[in-house]
Amino acid sequence: MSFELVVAILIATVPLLAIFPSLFALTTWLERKALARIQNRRGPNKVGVPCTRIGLFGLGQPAADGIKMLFKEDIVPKGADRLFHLLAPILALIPAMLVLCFLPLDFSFLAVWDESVAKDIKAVQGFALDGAVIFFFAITGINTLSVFMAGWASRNKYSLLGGMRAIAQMISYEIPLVLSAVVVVMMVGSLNAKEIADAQVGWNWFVFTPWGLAAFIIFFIAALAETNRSPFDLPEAESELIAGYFTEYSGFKFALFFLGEYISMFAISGLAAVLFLGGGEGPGVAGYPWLAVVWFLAKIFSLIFVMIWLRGTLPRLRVDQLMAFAWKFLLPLSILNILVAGFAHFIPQGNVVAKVAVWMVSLGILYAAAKGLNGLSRAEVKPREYKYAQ
Amino acid sequence: MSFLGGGIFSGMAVTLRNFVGSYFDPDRLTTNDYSWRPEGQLPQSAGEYPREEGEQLSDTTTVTNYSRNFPMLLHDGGDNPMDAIRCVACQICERECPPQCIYIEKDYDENGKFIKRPAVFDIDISVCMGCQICVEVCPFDSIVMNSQFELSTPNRFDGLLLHRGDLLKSNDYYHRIHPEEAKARDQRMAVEKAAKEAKKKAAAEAAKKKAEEKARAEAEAKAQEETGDKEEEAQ
Amino acid sequence: MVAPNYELIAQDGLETSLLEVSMGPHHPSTHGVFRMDVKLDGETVVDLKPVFGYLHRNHEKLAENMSYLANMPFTDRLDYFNSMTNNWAYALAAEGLVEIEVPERAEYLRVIMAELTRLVNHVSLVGFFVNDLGALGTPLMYAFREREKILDLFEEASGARMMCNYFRFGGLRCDVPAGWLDRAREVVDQFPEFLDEYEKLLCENEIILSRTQGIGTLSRELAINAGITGPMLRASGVAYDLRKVDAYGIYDRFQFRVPYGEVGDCYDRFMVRMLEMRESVQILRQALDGIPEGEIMGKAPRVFKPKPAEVYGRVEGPKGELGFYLIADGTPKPYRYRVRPPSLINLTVLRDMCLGQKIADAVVILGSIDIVLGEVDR
Amino acid sequence: MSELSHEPLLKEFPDACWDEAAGAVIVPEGRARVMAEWLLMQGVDYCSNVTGVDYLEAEVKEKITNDAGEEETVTRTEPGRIDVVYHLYSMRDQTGPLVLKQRTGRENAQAESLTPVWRSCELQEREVFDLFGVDFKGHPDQRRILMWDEYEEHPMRKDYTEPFDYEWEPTPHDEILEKHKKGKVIV
Repeated sequence: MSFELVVAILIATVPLLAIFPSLFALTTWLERKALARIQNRRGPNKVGVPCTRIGLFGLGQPAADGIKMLFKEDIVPKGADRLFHLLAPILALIPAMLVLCFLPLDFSFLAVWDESVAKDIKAVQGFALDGAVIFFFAITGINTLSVFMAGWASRNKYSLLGGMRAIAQMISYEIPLVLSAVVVVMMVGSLNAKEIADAQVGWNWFVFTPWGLAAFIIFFIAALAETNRSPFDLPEAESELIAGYFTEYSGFKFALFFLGEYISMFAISGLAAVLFLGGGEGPGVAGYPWLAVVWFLAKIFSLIFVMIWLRGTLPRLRVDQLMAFAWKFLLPLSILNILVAGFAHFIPQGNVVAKVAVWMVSLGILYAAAKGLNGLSRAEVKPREYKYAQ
Repeated sequence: MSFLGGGIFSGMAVTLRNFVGSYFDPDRLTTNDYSWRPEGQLPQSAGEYPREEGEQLSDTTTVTNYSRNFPMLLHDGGDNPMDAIRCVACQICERECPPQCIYIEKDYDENGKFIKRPAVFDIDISVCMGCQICVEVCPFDSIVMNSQFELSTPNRFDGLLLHRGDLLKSNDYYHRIHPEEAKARDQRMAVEKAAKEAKKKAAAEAAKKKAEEKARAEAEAKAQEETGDKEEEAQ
Repeated sequence: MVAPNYELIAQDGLETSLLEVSMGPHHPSTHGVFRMDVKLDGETVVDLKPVFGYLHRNHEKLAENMSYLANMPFTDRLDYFNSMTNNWAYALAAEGLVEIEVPERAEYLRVIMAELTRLVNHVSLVGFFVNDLGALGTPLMYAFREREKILDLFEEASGARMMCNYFRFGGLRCDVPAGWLDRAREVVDQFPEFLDEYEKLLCENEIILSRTQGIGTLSRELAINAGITGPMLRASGVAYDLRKVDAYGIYDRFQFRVPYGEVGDCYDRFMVRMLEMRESVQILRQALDGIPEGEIMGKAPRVFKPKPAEVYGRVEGPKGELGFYLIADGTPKPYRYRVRPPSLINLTVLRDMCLGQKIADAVVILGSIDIVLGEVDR
Repeated sequence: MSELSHEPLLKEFPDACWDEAAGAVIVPEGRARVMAEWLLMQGVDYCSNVTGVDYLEAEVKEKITNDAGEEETVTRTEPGRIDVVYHLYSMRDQTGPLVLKQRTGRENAQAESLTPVWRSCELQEREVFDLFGVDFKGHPDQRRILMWDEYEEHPMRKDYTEPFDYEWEPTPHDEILEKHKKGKVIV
């Protein structure tokens, strides 16, 4: 192994390992701040530079939280399975970190001194792998296991219920998630993340096509469920299961769970950005390659902000409703979307009229299907009129 | 289940409006930030928190003019507050206090004669619930509610037992923390005092009148007696 | 009474057993130290046993060893969200023992305070309820934002925000400060705007609709028989409101309507409270318009020492019928003092409503009953 | 709200008597359930309040006119008793209240449960059982409700004395209590 190759590997991996955990800290701050402002509170605003009264908008809060977590007592319940109790948070973190390498973050611009190193970087980066998308889904599947390990090993009924819910939920939502990604793979004809991103150069983002839009919405909803975000945060449902599968975790193990959860949020938002939002595509990228990283992170963060916003607005679904939503609504709709995408692909879209017609027809079919499925999958609920007695 | 409906989006519009609004409209904010405001913008100079160890309870820590916290004893000025203390140790408040947190002992001079003031007046604020019943039952307007809230102490037993010295506050202080209430109370006390004095005066006059009448009657009787005697003598 | 005959899934070679979960006394959504012993089959509630008494302090025994007046501050602590209506119920009962004429201004102020309390209670209940549904506290924070304004009013009038101790036998402890009525009007006038926002956020949200409709249905007959009162009874379709029926105080002078539901599920209970807030605003407007000047304290005896008698006074508290049963024996202390706690009696039907529902629904149903453990356990 | 008259009840059940001072109908022993069912049929559908009242054995002085036509004061011992009081309303007719009282002795206190008639008695009768020690016949689920199951006494009885406080710790408050115990009057 030549020295250049080692440098290339380091440049390809170290920024990933540095950026995302620090972005995790920033995101916890962002989430707390945004939720606080949604709820008309101030959020963290005291913790800044230590020993002074400089608040820095509370940016020191994640560091303070981290230090607190490190020093907290690590409690393992009596009768818990100590080994699996320890392994679960680690197992939650590893796949989340692994899938980060499939995000098309091209760091070759860092190697300004040597063209060959830049070429090597491009060669070793994970997204250059031909089966990147499949690999992504394969590895995120491991997350389920860690959740169940945590739920089982804690020897707590709430944890067990949380673990049970998590398995059912994650397995169910994996299917619409994959099926909505299949549409893009079908269109591009490749599983390579880089090629998918390149296919959308020049504002040809897939979200601007009718099937792409539908697939993006399905993908986003399923991604919320995959990462246990509100309104699908049933495994950790605070109001009935206290904290779900990590009820019995404290200290740094708890922090690892958190870290894993946030990093898989980044990963799945990153995949959404690659599949539907053009990856690192954006104005000025052609001139300055580093802008691609900035644009990509900006897209991830806007998706994460929408997640936070949803979390601040919506209550939680119930278990049966959640499963019905996945199997009776999202799954048929995503299968139908594949068909629609296939037809739309073969209709020539030379002029504006044809484009509009394709839009109208595809969205019409999808909407009608959604409406019908909606009627099938649940009892009719609607606001009621109330009477008054004098 | 589906998202096919405007309900979720209208809800998201509401939260977005609140998100943006909280930066521009301070009325929206639920919480008030007291401790980081520059000096002078506080409601009324709230004590620095946390206090230095051993520091006395800060004196004027008032949230609003109306809030009440624990009772205090009033005195009417003077260098030696014990001379002008209003409390006469009648122990009505001690009896009426619902959680029974007041502890009074009467004061006696060296001859064992009761002087109208408390020797011991303790309030256990770990028990006191700030209900203001003692203020209502006091016939001498000597106990009123304080609004000092910085009472944290490292000693939970003796530190929370307020003694006479801690409780004694001047009437000026009362005017400073509860201006409206103090003014009304002073007016009422003045009216009552005037009425009392008028009554006293009337009583004194009545007594005087009675005495005069008595004297006159006696004089008349005496005169009659004398005349009788004279008549007897004459006979 | 008897649990529905719930067949366990016991097929050949597949045996399942019930999971017993003791929810509480320390649990995020039991609204205090309340425990539910729940038996679950998967996620479905098969049996539920409420366990009370963690906050029991024998309030009634305390009151029997205390003078009538000294007991007033303890009524604040029953249902610590609604100290004003608790005070009123106690004052109403005690005024039944000794004939005291309550002055006009005091009656108006009592109505104003009670209706403001109702706003405080309902608005925060809805927040807690949506929290139980799984929202992250956003509706609750909006509710607390408005509640704060009303608590500021209470503080100005009585000196305390929650433990007001404001009512007295025959009137009120003190008059409201100058300008209070204007400030109150400002708060009341702003309130409908907030309600609009709140309804937009909650009432048409599909998730809330499907989580609450058809959940925890309480029939009209059972509601009456089980002595359910307050918004919960009205949600089941009985328009029984003591403000109309008893017309205590001066409630017969105000124009207001009583909303009632038809199904009696969680959604009805939630909506009836939302609609009641609008009616409370109506009453408040009329009361603030009509309030006269004058005394606030009637001719009450300085030492409250009623003749031997028995009296039962009740008001329409925000949670239901709050009653005080007093037996006087001619001493300054009540011989018997009894609180009829609406929160406790509304819990009678908790089990009936929860059986066969999911565990997540059990939490929602408990939230829709609106209990405060200070009153349940007393 | 208009009054709910007790006259029809007394007419139907002649052995029930009317206590004018308390404004309550005293239920004859063993007839409570029947009366309650009859009342439910008459539309008294809502039992608002159930509670117990404990009366200790008391010496009552009363003036009577003896056979000779002279007034004299007789001291009579009234036996202790526990009343179980029911406040009934009618939601159908919007009338009320009607007060029923079941009387029982302090030893082996027993009463008939009205829970099968009005569900609202369920928790309240449990409370009376817990705090007064009245045994309700026919109650479907009679357990302690507020005190813990192992508790043996009935705290709302008038002769209840507090047990030794095993959680005692020295606070300034105890001195105050001590002083009160030494003969200071607690009103």
